[in-house]
Order: sequence, then structure tokens, then C-alpha cells
Amino acid sequence: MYSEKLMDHFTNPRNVGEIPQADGVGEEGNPTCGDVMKITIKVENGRITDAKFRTFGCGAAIAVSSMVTEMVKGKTLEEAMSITKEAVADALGGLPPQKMHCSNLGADALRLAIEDYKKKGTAK
Amino acid sequence: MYSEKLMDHFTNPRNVGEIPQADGVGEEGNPTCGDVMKITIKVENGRITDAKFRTFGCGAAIAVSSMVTEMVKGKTLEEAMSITKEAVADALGGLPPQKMHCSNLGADALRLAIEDYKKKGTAK
Amino acid sequence: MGARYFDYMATNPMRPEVLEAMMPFFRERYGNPLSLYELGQNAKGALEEARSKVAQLVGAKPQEMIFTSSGAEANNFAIKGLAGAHAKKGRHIIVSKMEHHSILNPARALEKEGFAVTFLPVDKNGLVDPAVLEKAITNETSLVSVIHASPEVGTIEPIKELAAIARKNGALFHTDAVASAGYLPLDVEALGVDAMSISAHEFYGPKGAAALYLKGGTRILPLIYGGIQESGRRAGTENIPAIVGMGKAAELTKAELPERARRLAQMRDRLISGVLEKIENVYLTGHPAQRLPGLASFCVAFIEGEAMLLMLAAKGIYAASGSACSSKALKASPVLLSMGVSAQLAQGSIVFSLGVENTGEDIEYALGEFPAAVKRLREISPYAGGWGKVKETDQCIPKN
Amino acid sequence: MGARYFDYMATNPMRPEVLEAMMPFFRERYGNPLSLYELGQNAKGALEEARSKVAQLVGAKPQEMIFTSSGAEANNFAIKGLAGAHAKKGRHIIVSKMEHHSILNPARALEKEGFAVTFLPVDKNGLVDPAVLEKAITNETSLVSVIHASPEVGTIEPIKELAAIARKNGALFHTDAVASAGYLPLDVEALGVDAMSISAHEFYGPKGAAALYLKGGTRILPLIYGGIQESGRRAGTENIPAIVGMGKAAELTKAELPERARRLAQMRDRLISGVLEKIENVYLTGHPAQRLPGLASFCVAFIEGEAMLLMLAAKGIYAASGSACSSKALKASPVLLSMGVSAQLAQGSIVFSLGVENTGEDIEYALGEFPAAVKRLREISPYAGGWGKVKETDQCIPKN
Ligand SMILES: Cc1ncc(COP(=O)(O)O)c(C=O)c1O
Ligand SMILES: Cc1ncc(COP(=O)(O)O)c(C=O)c1O
Repeated sequence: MYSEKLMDHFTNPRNVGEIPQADGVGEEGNPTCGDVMKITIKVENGRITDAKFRTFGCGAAIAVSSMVTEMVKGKTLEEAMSITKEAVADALGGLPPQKMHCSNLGADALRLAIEDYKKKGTAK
Repeated sequence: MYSEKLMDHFTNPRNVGEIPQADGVGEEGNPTCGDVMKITIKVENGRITDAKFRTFGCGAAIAVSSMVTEMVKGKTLEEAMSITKEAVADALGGLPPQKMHCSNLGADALRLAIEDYKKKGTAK
Repeated sequence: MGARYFDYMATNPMRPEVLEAMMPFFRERYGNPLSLYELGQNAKGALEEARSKVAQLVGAKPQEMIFTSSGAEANNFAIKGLAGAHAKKGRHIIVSKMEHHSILNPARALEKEGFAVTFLPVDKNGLVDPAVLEKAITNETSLVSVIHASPEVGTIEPIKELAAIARKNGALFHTDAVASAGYLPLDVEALGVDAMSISAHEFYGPKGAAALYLKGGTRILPLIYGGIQESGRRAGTENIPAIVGMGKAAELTKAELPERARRLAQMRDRLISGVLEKIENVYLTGHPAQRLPGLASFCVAFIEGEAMLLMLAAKGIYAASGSACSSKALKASPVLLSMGVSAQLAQGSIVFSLGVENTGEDIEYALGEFPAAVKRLREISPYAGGWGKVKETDQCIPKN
Repeated sequence: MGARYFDYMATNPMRPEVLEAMMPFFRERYGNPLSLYELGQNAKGALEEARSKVAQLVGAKPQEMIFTSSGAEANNFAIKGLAGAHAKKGRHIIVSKMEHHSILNPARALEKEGFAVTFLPVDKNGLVDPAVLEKAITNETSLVSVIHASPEVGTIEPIKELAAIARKNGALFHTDAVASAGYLPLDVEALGVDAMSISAHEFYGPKGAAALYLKGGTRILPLIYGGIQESGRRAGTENIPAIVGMGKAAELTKAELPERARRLAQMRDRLISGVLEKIENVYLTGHPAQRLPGLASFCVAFIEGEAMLLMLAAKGIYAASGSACSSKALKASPVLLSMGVSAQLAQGSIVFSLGVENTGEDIEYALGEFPAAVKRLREISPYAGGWGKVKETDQCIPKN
């Protein structure tokens, strides 16, 4: 069902945790639906220097979170904003159709974290 | 499906044929239904001394005809009239339920032959 | 078994390669395809591999094949499921009089539920005339189902022409190809059908596996509701060993079909000409040319089918009869009657269906024994000299 | 397979004796039971012998058992066939919220056809209260169907009491015993049911064979119409190898049941107490005592079921989750929700179903690995410290 790449990100998830005093926080999903992703990012000079996640969800959700946090590191905010669910799924070697919503969640949580950073920036 | 006894009467039917100048002739059934039995009998002093058959029909129909003609030989007319379809079926070691109508036909054809004899007798 | 089997239309012995393919799935690879651990995913992989092999046999895409447990289930699924899902178009369906019980009886069940059903007549060779379909079809017709080839008389129907008429009228077209798969090349695209039933045990595959081809995008109501197996269209834990066997049987059939058909047609022709030559008052049933390779079907006058079968079985010849000896009503075969065969002649139906294990020697053996069996039974029959005063009656009303 | 299988409710590996019993029927004794020559009659004999063995497993008469291809088919047959045949009594049926999809979904299909369907609520242990049935049943109720035991939470329903209420009200009573056969003694007379479904692959028999017990004299509409197989109630060439295997599996089960159940209950109890002891915030689901031997089911807070399954699978532990990871909607298990489990907790469902091949050592291995897997996932979860501000919502509306 799952690719080797995905299983690797599930069994050895990268970037698990929460960045203390994160620059941006994004949370998407609902535990009653079975998936919640919380992504925290650190931003320096318009670039994401660190990203961590905590996820409640299935294997695909955890792997997506791991992959998304890997993918964004070192990217500019614009580059990060343009990461699509397809790009995440591809990076994991594909997702079964019924799991595509997980990569959606990952991209959404990331976007929310970036928006949160921007909002805070504006507020400062 | 069929007992050994029945198969014996089917593969080696007794009394096949037609008695010339028979004393009684009975025919029952319809080829469009798949079964026709024609029984001819010879009667002497109120006893059936010979019986023959010709049958169009399934294995059970042929075996029933063979058995009925065997059973009546030497019997008085009353005894012969009282041969039931169950007696014929039993003598063959039983019949499958969907074939019970065959023993019916056998008993009926015999009865018609006896009635034919009696009618002829009355007519004489 | 010293016997010679001439009843391949009843069922086939499985090919050894098929059994071999199935074996690992009984005790080792026994997982449920819905389970996400390796044992389950392994079963899922085998399921999908089999699906694509079966699809190839009929020229379909894998996702267009829905596995069922039997040809009868596939036929019921098609008739009830398509008529049910497309009732908005209209509540009229058309089936031919050549159909198998597993088409006729669900059609009759729909009739009781208020559907109108037309039973298309056939000509003396068992052919459905496209012009007759053209007349019967209406705006309300949602579904037409015509058998691909008859297991009883061998006639191959003009499916392509019939399907085109259905399409033109916006009706779906299903064909029961259970008797054809294994004997005739099948191509759903070339035929232009929307649905097609095939059954593995008719082409040296296992009992318990069959399939309905359903053209992509065609709506159908499930016959068996429940879980998400078969994309939610057929519930029940998949019978993986049987499905894997069906895949293997499909693969073998696809590869061997032309040679199989050539051999069978040769043996069939020898059997037909031998029987017609050696026995008087015997009639070939079905179309003389447009017929299944391997199917030799006759009506023998003045005697009855079951008695012939028993007589032949005693000589180690296993054949079948359309005289419906297995049916309780003991009525003559509806297929033969619909072709205009008289009820009494229809009683003398006998069908030899040949398969890969038959040899020319089997045919010669049958040709030696069959005339003797007929002679024997005619000696017993009151009609040895002819039907005499028997009148044609349309129907037999059993006495008890 | 070094793996330890704890998913016997998904399917079982066949017993070697079962495969052995089946083997001759694939290639040698391949006849069709409707054929009257020896090869066919031999198959017929095997069919009837299997029927009587399967009947004995549930205390029925052989002629009361109708073979089907799966438990799902038997359930659909019962629901649609009995509701359809007894619609004159009324067009109301009752099923419980504990039912398998293959009961719920045909019931919903009947609803679309104009039947009224009551879905009986259950208590927090998953029990159907007879008083609740008493209130729901009316003069119009033709059929009540309640699962014998749940494969998801193990709860055994008070079938005898429920069936008595149905009888008193002139309604038929069906029970889905697919998850029970093989684990619990079944006696249709003692239970007082009119119909019961069982499936061979749940008691070490083959896939492709199952049966509906139908009390003598009870009318039913076929689900699969066609020929005269199964006394005209289920058409399709009989899957003799699978049916023979089911007979053998029934025979073994009948003989071994008490000892099997004793062993399984022991292992189950050890697993349950171990899990509850070693893991915090974990809840046993289903009835604490009145439950299937061999079924240990839990909800683990703060993490999700599929992730647990994958984590365990990586350690060679094969279990299942009621969190419906296989379902496209990704909704929480309806059974758990109907028992009042919150939607987020229901996501953490995990089910270990034990079988004859499990050993005490398997249990200890699972008890070693399971807490570690939970710990791992909780480290990843945002809810490690509790649900926090999550509100109970009745339903999850997926975003896309
Ligand atoms: C309670 C219950 N009913 C019905 C079924 C369906 O049976 P089958 O898998 O034979 O279709 C299952 C399947 O596991 C089940 O657990
Ligand atoms: C033409 C045709 N359709 C359907 C069937 C039923 O198929 P199955 O035996 O797989 O149920 C048969 C059976 O022999 C058949 O010949």
C-alpha cells in the first residue's frame, strides 16, 4: 500500500517536536476525522531555517508531516508556499488515492504556519 | 441418484416388447412430457400370465416398466390392480423424489391394461 | 476414471498450472487484501495481478473487471444491478429466449417488481435477428442482454450488431459469455458491449471465481452490499485462491485459444458428421456453422435424453442433455422449444461438449458406442417406427 | 512468515486437514453435482456430506443449510430475501447498530426501496437491550437481525431473548454469526432463530464457502436466481472444493471448540490485563465479560489506529483497527460511536483477534512491543498531554 520511502518517513520521522518560541505555528485537521497536523517553523531572513511537527493520524499523515518539514528547510517563504500536495506525495513515492487528503493536510498546515508568521510579522 | 437395482432394470430391462393379440393394452403418458409407457398383458383364468412393455422415457421410466411387468406376472387381476406406485418404487430400491411420477405412470399403465382386458371381456 | 468426459460445458477439470498457482494462497499467503500489513498487501497484489490477467482475456481495463463467485452471480448482478441503476431511463429490459436460467430468472423477478421484460424470439438455428431487436427496443429500454454463445446448441449470436442497436437507442448491452470464454476470442471493445459475464470453471479455472466486465463509468447497483471490496460494488472477503486461479486460467486461455479452438472444431466436426451418418432420424441443433468449437448437439427422435445419458455413462461416456432431466418439471428445454423443435423431439436432446483433454480417439469411441445406445433405446420405445399419432402440443402439463 | 498473526477476524489460514479434504475435488472429482453420471453424482454426494457436517455445527437439519459464497452474501440473502418474501406481513425491518456492513448496507438499500428500517441503539458495552427491541417492534415488522457477536468489540448479544421477542410478534429473526462460528457453540434450536449466517474462512475453512441456515418451511426470495441448485434458492455451479473444505472445517470446529475457546479465552485475558496494566489511557471496548474468546479490543487515547497497526506490523505483529482505515471516508467506526465512544477516541481503535495458531509466547511478545509502539506514537502526537480543547463532535465532515 505504501512506498518504501513513505514507510521510512513513518518509522523514522524527521523533525518530530515543537520549536520553542516558534516564528509560525500552523495546525490543520480534526482528531474526530482522524488527522491533525501541527507544524512549527523558525524563519530567518525570509528563509525557513527549521521546521518541526506533531501529528495525530495515520501512517501517511505522519510521513507527510515528516516530509513536508524536510522539504521546507532552507526554502524561502514563497518557495515554501508553493509546495503542492502533489509535490509532497511525489516526494514520498506516491500516496494511495484514499490517502491523498493527508498530503493536502500537510501542505495546508505548512501554509497556515507561514501565514501565522506573516501575521505576527505584521503585528510586530 | 439411482439404486443398483434400478440400474439393473434399466440396463437389462425385462419383458421388452408387445404381446401379439394381447388381452389388454394400457398406455399412459405423453411424449411431450417425456414419458410414455405401453403395457400389454396376457390373461388366463383371471391371472396375468405374461406382460410386456414399450417405454419412451428416462431411466427411471424404463426401469419402472420393467419392474411392473415382472411384478404382475402370475398375479390375479385384483392383486395386480392393487400394486401401488410405492410398491413399484420400493421394489426398485427407491426412486429420487423428482422421479416418483414414473412409478405412478407404471401403475397407471398397468391399471389401464387390466381395465382394457375387462372391457373387452364385457364386450365379448 | 477410465471415463471419457464430453461435458465441458457443465464444468471443467482444473489445469494443473492453475492449481499450482493457487496452492500458496490457502495456507501461507492467506491474508485479507484489506489488511495493511504485508500478508494482506501481498494478497492485494495477487488480487490485482489476477484482475489484470482476466481483463486481458476480454480486452478490458483491469478496473473494469468485478470479481464474483459464479457466472450465475455475474448474470444476476448485471441484470438486476443495471436495470436497477438505470430505471430512470425506463423500466423495460430485453433478453433473448436463448438465455441461461441465470439471466431469464432474474429478468422474471424484475417483471414481478414491475419492470416490463421482452423475451426476444429466435430463428430455427437459435439466432437472434437484429431486426427483431430493432423492433422490440423502445425509448424506455434500459438494458438488452443476449447470450454470446449457447452452451446447449452452440449458436454464436451476432453480438456486435445487437450491441450497436442497443447503443443507438441509449440502452446498455450485456452479454453472457460464460459458455464462450475459453472457446472463442472475446474483445469487449470490438463487440461494443457494456457488460459481459465470464466464469473460470468453464475455462479450466477454479469453481468459485467469475467476473463481470463493466465498462468504465457505468453505474450499477450492488447485488451483494457491504464493505469496500471490488470498489464497493461487490462485498465479501475476496476468494483469493480462486481469483488467482482464474487469473492463471485466463492467461493460459489467452495464449492457447487459437490452437484449442482449431483442435476442438476438428473433433466436433468429425463427431457431428459421424453421428449424422451413423444414426437415422437424428438432427443437429443450433447453427450449422456459426457455432462453438467443441459443441456437438443433437436431437435424437423417438427416445429420451436422460436414458441416452445413462446408457452412454454405462459405457464410460459422460455427456449432457438439454432435456432438463435435472429440472423437476421434466419439461423440454425452453431453448430448443424456442427454436421451433417439437416438444417430443426436444426430449431426445443430447449435447457433447469437448475440451482440451479430449482426443480423436475419444471421438471414435463415442461414434462406436452412441449408435448402439440409440438402437437399444429405440428397441424399447413405442415410437420405433415413428411418432405416429403424437400431436404437437405446445406445452406439457404434468399429471402430478 | 516470522510474523505473529492477531487478525483471525479478518480471515484464517486454512487448516491442513481442510486443504487435504479439498484436494481431490480440484482435478479428479471435478464433476458438476447436477450431472447424472458417476463423476457428477460423486460430487453430489460430497456436497450433501458437507452440508450435513455444516448443519451439525449449528444444530440444524442438512436441508436447512443453503451454501453461499461468503458471509456477506449470506447476510444480503437473509436481509433482502426474507424482507422481500415476507413483505405482506409488513415493510418494516429492525437491525442493530452493531451490525456488519453486509447487514447495514442491504438494510439501507431496502430503505431506498420503501421499507422502513429501525437501527437499534446499544449500550456502552455494545449490548442490544431486549426492552429496546420490544419497544421498536410493531405488527408491521417482518424481520429482526442482530449480530451474534461483534468481530470488532467482541460483545455477545442476548440472541435468545431477542429472538423470543421477534417470535412473539410474528417477525422472523436472523443472526449474523460469522464472527462467532469457530469460537462459540451455536445451536439454532436453543437460540430460537429462523436464520443464521456463518462463513468458512472464519473457522479455518476456505474462502468461497459460507452458509445461511434457514429454518425448514421459511420462505425466502433468492438473491441469485437461476438453476435448481440449493433447492432453487441459490443458483450457480456449486463450489464443491470449497464446500467440502467448509464441511471438514465444521467437523474440526465441532470437535475442538471447547478446548479452542478455553485456550483463547486464557490468552485473551492475559492480553487484556497486560495491556490495561502497561499502557495508560487505554480502554477495553465491548462487554468486559460477555465477549468472544480470543477477542481483545481497545481504544488507545491520543493516537490513531492505522499508525499503531503499521508500527506493530514493523515488529511482526499483525492486528486490525476498527478505525476503518480501509474505508474511504476515514470516519470513526460506527460500532464504537454507537457505543458512545467519542469520535477522537474511536480513532485509536485496535483489535487483536486470536486463533488456534497463537501461543502464550505470542501474547508476551505483543505485550512487550505494544506499549513501546504506543509510546512512540504519543511522542509524535500533539495530544500527548491530553485532548485539550478538542470538542466532542458527533460527526466528522471531511474537507475534501
Ligand atoms: C460479523 C461479520 N459478518 C459478516 C462478515 C462477512 O463475511 P465474509 O468475509 O465471508 O463475506 C464478516 C467478515 O469478516 C463478519 O465479521
Ligand atoms: C451460458 C451460461 N451462463 C451462465 C452459467 C452459470 O455459470 P456458473 O456455473 O459459473 O454459475 C452457465 C453455466 O454453465 C452457462 O453455461
